[in-house]
Amino acid sequence: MAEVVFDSVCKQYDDVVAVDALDLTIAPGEMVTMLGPSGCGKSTVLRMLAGLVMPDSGRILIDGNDVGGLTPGERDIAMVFQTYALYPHMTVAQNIAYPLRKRGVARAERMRRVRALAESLQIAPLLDRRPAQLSGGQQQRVALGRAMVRDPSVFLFDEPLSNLDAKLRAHMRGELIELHRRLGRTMIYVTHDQLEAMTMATRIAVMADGALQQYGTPADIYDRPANRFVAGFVGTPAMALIDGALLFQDNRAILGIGGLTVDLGIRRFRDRPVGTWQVTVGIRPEDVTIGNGPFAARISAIEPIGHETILTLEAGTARLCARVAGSSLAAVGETVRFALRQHRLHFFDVVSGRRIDEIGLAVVDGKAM
Amino acid sequence: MAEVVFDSVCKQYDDVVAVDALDLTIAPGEMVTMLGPSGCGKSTVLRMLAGLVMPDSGRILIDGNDVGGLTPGERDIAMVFQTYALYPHMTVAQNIAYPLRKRGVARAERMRRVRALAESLQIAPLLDRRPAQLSGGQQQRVALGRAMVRDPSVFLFDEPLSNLDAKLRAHMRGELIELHRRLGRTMIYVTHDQLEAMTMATRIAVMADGALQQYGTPADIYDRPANRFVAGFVGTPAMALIDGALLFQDNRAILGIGGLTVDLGIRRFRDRPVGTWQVTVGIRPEDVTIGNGPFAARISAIEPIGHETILTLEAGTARLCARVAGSSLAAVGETVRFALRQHRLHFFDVVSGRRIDEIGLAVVDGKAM
Amino acid sequence: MAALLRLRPATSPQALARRDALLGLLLIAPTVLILSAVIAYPLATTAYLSLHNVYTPTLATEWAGLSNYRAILSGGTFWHALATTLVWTIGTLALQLLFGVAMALLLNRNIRLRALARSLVLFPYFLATVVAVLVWRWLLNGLFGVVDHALIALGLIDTPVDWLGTMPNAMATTIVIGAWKFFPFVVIAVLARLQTVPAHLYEAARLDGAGSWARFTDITLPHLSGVLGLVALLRMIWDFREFDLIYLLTGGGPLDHTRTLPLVVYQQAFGLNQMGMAAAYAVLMMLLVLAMTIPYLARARGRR
Amino acid sequence: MSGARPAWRAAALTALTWVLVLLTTFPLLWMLLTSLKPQTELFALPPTFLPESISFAPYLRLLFDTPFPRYFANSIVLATATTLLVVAIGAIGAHSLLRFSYRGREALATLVLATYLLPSVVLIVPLYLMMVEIGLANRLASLIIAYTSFALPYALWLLRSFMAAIPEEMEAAARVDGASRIGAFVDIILPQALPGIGATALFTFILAWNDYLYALVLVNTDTARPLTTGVVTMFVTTFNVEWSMLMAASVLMSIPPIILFTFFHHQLSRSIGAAGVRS
Amino acid sequence: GDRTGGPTILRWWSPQATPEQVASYREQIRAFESRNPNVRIVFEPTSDEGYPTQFAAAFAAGQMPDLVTHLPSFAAQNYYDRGLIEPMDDVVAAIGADSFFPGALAPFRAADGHYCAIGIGSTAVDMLWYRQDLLQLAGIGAAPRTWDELRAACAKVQRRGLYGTALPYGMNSMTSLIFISIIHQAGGQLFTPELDVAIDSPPTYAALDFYRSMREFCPPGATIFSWGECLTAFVSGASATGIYSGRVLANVAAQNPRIADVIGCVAYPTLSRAIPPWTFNDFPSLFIPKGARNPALAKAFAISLFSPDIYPTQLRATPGHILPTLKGIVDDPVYLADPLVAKYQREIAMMAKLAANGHNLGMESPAHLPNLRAGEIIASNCIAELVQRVVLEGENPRLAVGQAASRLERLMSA
Ligand SMILES: Nc1ncnc2c1ncn2[C@@H]1O[C@H](COP(=O)(O)OP(=O)(O)OP(=O)(O)O)[C@@H](O)[C@H]1O
Ligand SMILES: Nc1ncnc2c1ncn2[C@@H]1O[C@H](COP(=O)(O)OP(=O)(O)OP(=O)(O)O)[C@@H](O)[C@H]1O
Ligand SMILES: [Mg+2]
Ligand SMILES: [Mg+2]
Repeated sequence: MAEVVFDSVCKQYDDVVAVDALDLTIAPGEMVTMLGPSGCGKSTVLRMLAGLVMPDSGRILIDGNDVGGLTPGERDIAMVFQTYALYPHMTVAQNIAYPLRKRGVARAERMRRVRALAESLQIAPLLDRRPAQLSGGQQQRVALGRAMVRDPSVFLFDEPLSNLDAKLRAHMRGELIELHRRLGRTMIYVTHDQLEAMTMATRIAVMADGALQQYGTPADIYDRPANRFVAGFVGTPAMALIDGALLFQDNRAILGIGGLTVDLGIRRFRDRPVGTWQVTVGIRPEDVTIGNGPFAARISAIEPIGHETILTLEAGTARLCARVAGSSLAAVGETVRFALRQHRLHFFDVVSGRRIDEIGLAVVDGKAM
Repeated sequence: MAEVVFDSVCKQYDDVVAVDALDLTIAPGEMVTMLGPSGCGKSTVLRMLAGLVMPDSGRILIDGNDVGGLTPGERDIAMVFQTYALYPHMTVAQNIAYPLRKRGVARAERMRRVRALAESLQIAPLLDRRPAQLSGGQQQRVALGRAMVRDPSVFLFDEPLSNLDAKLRAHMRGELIELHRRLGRTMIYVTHDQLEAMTMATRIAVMADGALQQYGTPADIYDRPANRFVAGFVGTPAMALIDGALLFQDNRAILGIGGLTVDLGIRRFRDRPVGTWQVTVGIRPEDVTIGNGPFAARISAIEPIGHETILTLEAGTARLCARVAGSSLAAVGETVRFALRQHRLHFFDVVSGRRIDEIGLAVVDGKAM
Repeated sequence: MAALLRLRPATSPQALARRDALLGLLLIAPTVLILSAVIAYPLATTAYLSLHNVYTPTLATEWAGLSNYRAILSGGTFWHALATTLVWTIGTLALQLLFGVAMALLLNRNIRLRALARSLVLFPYFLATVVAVLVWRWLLNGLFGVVDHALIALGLIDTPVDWLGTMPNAMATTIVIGAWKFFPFVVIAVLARLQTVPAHLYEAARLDGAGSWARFTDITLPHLSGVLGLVALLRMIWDFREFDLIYLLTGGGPLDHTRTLPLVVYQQAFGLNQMGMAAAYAVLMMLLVLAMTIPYLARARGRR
Repeated sequence: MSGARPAWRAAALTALTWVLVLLTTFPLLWMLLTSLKPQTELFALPPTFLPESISFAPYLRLLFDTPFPRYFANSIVLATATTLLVVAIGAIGAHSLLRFSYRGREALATLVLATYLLPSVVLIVPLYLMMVEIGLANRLASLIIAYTSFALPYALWLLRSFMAAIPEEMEAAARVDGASRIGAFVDIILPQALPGIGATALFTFILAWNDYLYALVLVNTDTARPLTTGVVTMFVTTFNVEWSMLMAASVLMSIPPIILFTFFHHQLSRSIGAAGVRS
Repeated sequence: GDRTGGPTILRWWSPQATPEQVASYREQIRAFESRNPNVRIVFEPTSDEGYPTQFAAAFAAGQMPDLVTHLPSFAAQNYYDRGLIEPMDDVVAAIGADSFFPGALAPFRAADGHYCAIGIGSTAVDMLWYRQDLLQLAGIGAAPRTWDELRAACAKVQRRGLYGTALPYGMNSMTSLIFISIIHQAGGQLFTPELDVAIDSPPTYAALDFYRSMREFCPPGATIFSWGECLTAFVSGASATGIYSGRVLANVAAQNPRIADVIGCVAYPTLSRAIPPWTFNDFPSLFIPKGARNPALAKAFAISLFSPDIYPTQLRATPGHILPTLKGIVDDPVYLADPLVAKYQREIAMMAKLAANGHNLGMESPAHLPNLRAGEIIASNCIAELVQRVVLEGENPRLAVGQAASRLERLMSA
């Protein structure tokens, strides 16, 4: 277990700023997933921590020690790559044993540890095969084995599951969660997949354009996105983000969006300006209830997923999604009435994009009551 | 719009039977998605239809005409590949115009059509770039453009979105649905992704081991899976499949699974044998209701996904999942009570794996009432 | 080297990066060393000699200034030899590329005994040029040459052909034998590259209505362009400098119709014992090769 | 890639391929046949196709009455040493050009091609003077150095393009696993670059095996003379060409490159097949 | 090194290195070594075509061997002129100037009066070889003596599958050397004794005329013929006559024994009977480079090569081709012990005599000064070029000769 600290770390490639003054402290034993669009710098963060890439400035500390001068091999870190990077000319056993060999562990001991690990990963029968002879899932486990065999203090995963098919992915996700539970090591896990990010993490770091957007528990991220970017990025289908205005009358907040007027009741916001407040309102699909309610909308698309159905609604100029359980009998073009769960709405400053925090709203375990 | 018929089509590679006596009739204008595990023969089906691979036996008809003797170029089919297969040395415009050039369309006319298409696909500013200079989503649209430009009677898609990230995928999914709606052409779409399969299709074809398992509407497939394979394959998390026995007393069916006994009430099943019936019971996560109910289970895992949470339950020797809305306050290890929505249970013959159909159960639009 | 690598631990990322760069330089050092020793020295010597009158066997030198260059550029030999060299280079290079690419395409298909065919076709490249030329002279021999006799037996000709003694036969034969000798080089490189063309592109093109010729011009050829560029560049340089083959095959004849620049250089240096002139010719040749190379390299760098 | 293509076309193309291959190889065949003909049959008119009586005399004379075996041994040493040297220097050089960053890297990669600028006839004398200066004249070492310098630039380019195809992550993984940069190179890059190394080795070997001009000038003693100059000096004079001996020698000379190619060809096709782990 | 006490090493170079010759060199070396136990002689073959390159490099680097044999006399003259090789007067004296055929030493007398080399052998290159059987068949009783007779004979014997003769028309040294002979056989010369260019003269035009007229009796491929092709054309029976040295004898024995008894040779015909035969003799030389590490020993070895017990061995390696320069050898029992030499004793004796009176461009006649540019003139191919211009390209002989003359002048003054 190790604490990992990024202290205003910057990295620039030619004219691309890959990572921009990253400050991030990861507590020992966390399982952090990094989410963010392609090219936002996630891999660069991992690679700097591993020592494969040198930061331009800033310090990286593991358990309080600056690791800047250490080679990757000296940092006591294991990494699983998106492509697995298995050594194609070595057998599975040789692949897993490689880190031990490089650390001078004796042959017999190496064999013993590889065998024990293979048992626990259920790849014992594959030990003599070459990577090319394995299925994707098996390769994935070998890559894991190679990372686990020397019990490093930090594990790094760079989109390890992204090349697997859906079924296998679900299965491996379970195994990784189990691995973290069992070893209790600090892990950082980069992914594109929200389901993975949400289900595996103790904490999520959301990045965009080289900058950290939010760092918090999955519930934090989902229920209290720190800015418009995080709000729009996390959740499937995405939160509808609609520009509007907040007006205050006797401490009652009145929201105007795309022709609709919503009386939000008595609400108090931090940093409230005088007069009208230009805001972006975020509405998650599950916070739209269909059937009756004050508002009317036309259904412009219906996506049945089996256990639930996503309706796309057009209300005035606003476009938003609604999640309904099971199959839906509605048809495209139909008009329905809907309501919003007002206390689950999210507000962001139009200019800065930052979340507008409410005062006096009880937050219990990230779940607004 | 064209009807596509596979008439006992077989294809074998060396010792692998890739497609085994496929009989499938696709009505004009359908959007069919093909689902199935890796290597089940989906691509082979598309490639035979396109004329890239010759079937060993059987016939393929498009609008009643046997296309066996036609080259791919003569079949009036367009295909979008998983890798897009854009011609890397041609500009976007040249890529899109290529099928027209090969059909001898005059230069001016080509330019006109490419430009119009580019407008509608919103890639007009990219026309002079090379594929390598495009993002994944842009490449995808160029590939689409190349398929659309000559207005073929059948579109084939082989996992066209699998290389995109989640956000982009959702967006492109919407565009493809829109495309199908607008053009009304027959489309066949291979995918690994259930969400895609469910939301895009008018009908789904589920394959396994080269054989067609079920062909039906998304609701059919989800609500009335034809066999144990389809049941287990479609749905995330997967339907729990538990072996058990059905006992009949005065037309009441009593189900025994893993130590639990469930009185199913008066039920009539087709082909009921005398005595105990060895069956596999399928239970979808959304058909398990937590809180109270006749059964008790230990929570063995909790996966919060944001708008819902998946609980994994252990009840006796059985293991099943439950879907609950929002975040959950439960903890791993806790014991909870649960109920099953009995009319949504699925039964499969243990030996044949085939669905056991109930008699007299009203089925409205695939939704059991 | 080992000692250099075992530096004390770096103390900062910058030191680590510097150590890395040092290691990189160390790894390239042997290359630089060998090439500069074996190339730079002769290069400088050649430049020096070209400004002198030099008697080859003694290398006794006598300052001549630019007179060698003046003599070369004002005489007809250089220009004629240059034209000959260009005809030879372009001719044989074109044939090598044409035949090399065609053969690679054929060998890339699934044919019977493909591995054997692939080995056999490389054979001309294995053969020492000296031997290859002698074999060809034997094959084309005016009296006992099996080629003439075979052609006569087939009724294609009725008297032996003078393959090497008259124009344009001599140039054509030389070009063809050069192509035969060196086309396997193209085959090896192209064959390796062909295996990396994504199969999907061909399928897409077939769906788009492209026939086999269109697939070749629209997909295969553009994919080969990179490797063909490098191969063509190297072969061009090497063909331009080719000495053994032509010298042994025709000796430059008939008259001077196949006397390329390297033959002129050789004759100047060792026949006429005028090393200074030879060096001046060589320097001019080098400038020509440079002029041919630079556009390619500039383009290659631009692409990267 | 099968498709709606008539089978006769495939057959015709196969036939065409083999016809071309056999045409290309005909000189080899003729060489072999000539080497087996007795002297008296060589100048028969019209020439016989198959030897009327087979004679191994040229081979026996070559092997037992001439310095051919010594030349052969010299050539083997020469070509092998050159190949090893070029592959070793080229591999580390290519790795450096590919995976390290320092100033002038790209320029260097271009500059190495400058080796090919001067015609070899001109390089010879200065090269020989230099070899004398450093005391290597008339030694195999002088040829090894010369060949190394001529094979190296191409080897470098070839290896670089092969090694560029090895994912950078592979090396990163090894370094994270505790390997030094050199360790990762030896353990991971080298084994995977084997096909490229094979092709490079083949090209280099052939270059060293077949050179004539440098061998002619740089080496004058039988103890260091390679096959090309040895054979030509023995059997080709302005007055006469001993065809049977020359052809027999050529046949024997062709054996090592063919063995080498067969070996590396196997390597090549095998490892290309394995390269696609999870593409 | 002698100082280290090991054996003294002598290096011996020669471009004549067929396996038979190398075997005979071994024998000669063994004989010398057995008498001088502290000496080791290493024979190193050099290339026949590429020797100028090798020698240039070796001279430049000071890496010369101790003894060189079988280079043309004009090469020796040229090197000597540049101070690269030792005078050989003492060696000549030790062997005895009188034991040589008269004229055999003349080509090696340098402008300063010293001998720059010794002729280790001689060759009579301009022999007209003919097939007695074929000439008889065509009704020709005697071997041709003039060009007209030769032409007539060729015309008579030539038929499909049999060529009248085989002359070299290629861009090579043979064409140059043979055509120089032809000029002489018309009574002309390339240079005056004072080495002024004299090629533009009637004999040259006559020679060109003759040479062009012979083209139709030669195989079509004669346009690239050089030594090897001319030799095999006759030996194989493809041509009824040929021009070559005594090498024909050995090759007929090995390659076409069927005609061994029906071949004969005479000196090559001349324009008219008034003009005596003229044969090109390239006088294979023996010389000792200046840089030799042990000139004294090298000279001792050189002298031993001419000793009566060793010299015939050397000649027997190429019977009839390399002919003796020492008198009395043709009747020497050791020499005659060779079956070929015995069989063709008459022809060999005739060739030896002709060769001893032969000349070459290095010294076109006894009256000429040594031509130090002879090597360069041959290497420049300007004579072969003259032949090709007139014969192959049909250029105006006057223009072509004029051009050749000016090239010769340039070469002489370079
Ligand atoms: N070696 C490099 N040279 C130049 N630019 C680079 C290099 N590596 C990364 N970059 C750039 O740095 C930025 C961040 O790259 P990084 O790989 O960290 O993104 P990422 O978040 O991992 O993306 P993805 O999700 O696509 O893997 C990108 O713009 C990328 O193009
Ligand atoms: N060209 C081929 N040669 C040999 N076997 C093949 C070939 N193409 C496909 N196969 C085999 O045929 C079977 C079906 O392959 P196909 O590509 O149709 O599967 P798929 O359902 O598309 O799989 P995926 O989802 O992985 O793309 C597989 O077992 C595969 O290995
Ligand atoms: Mg990344
Ligand atoms: Mg597929």
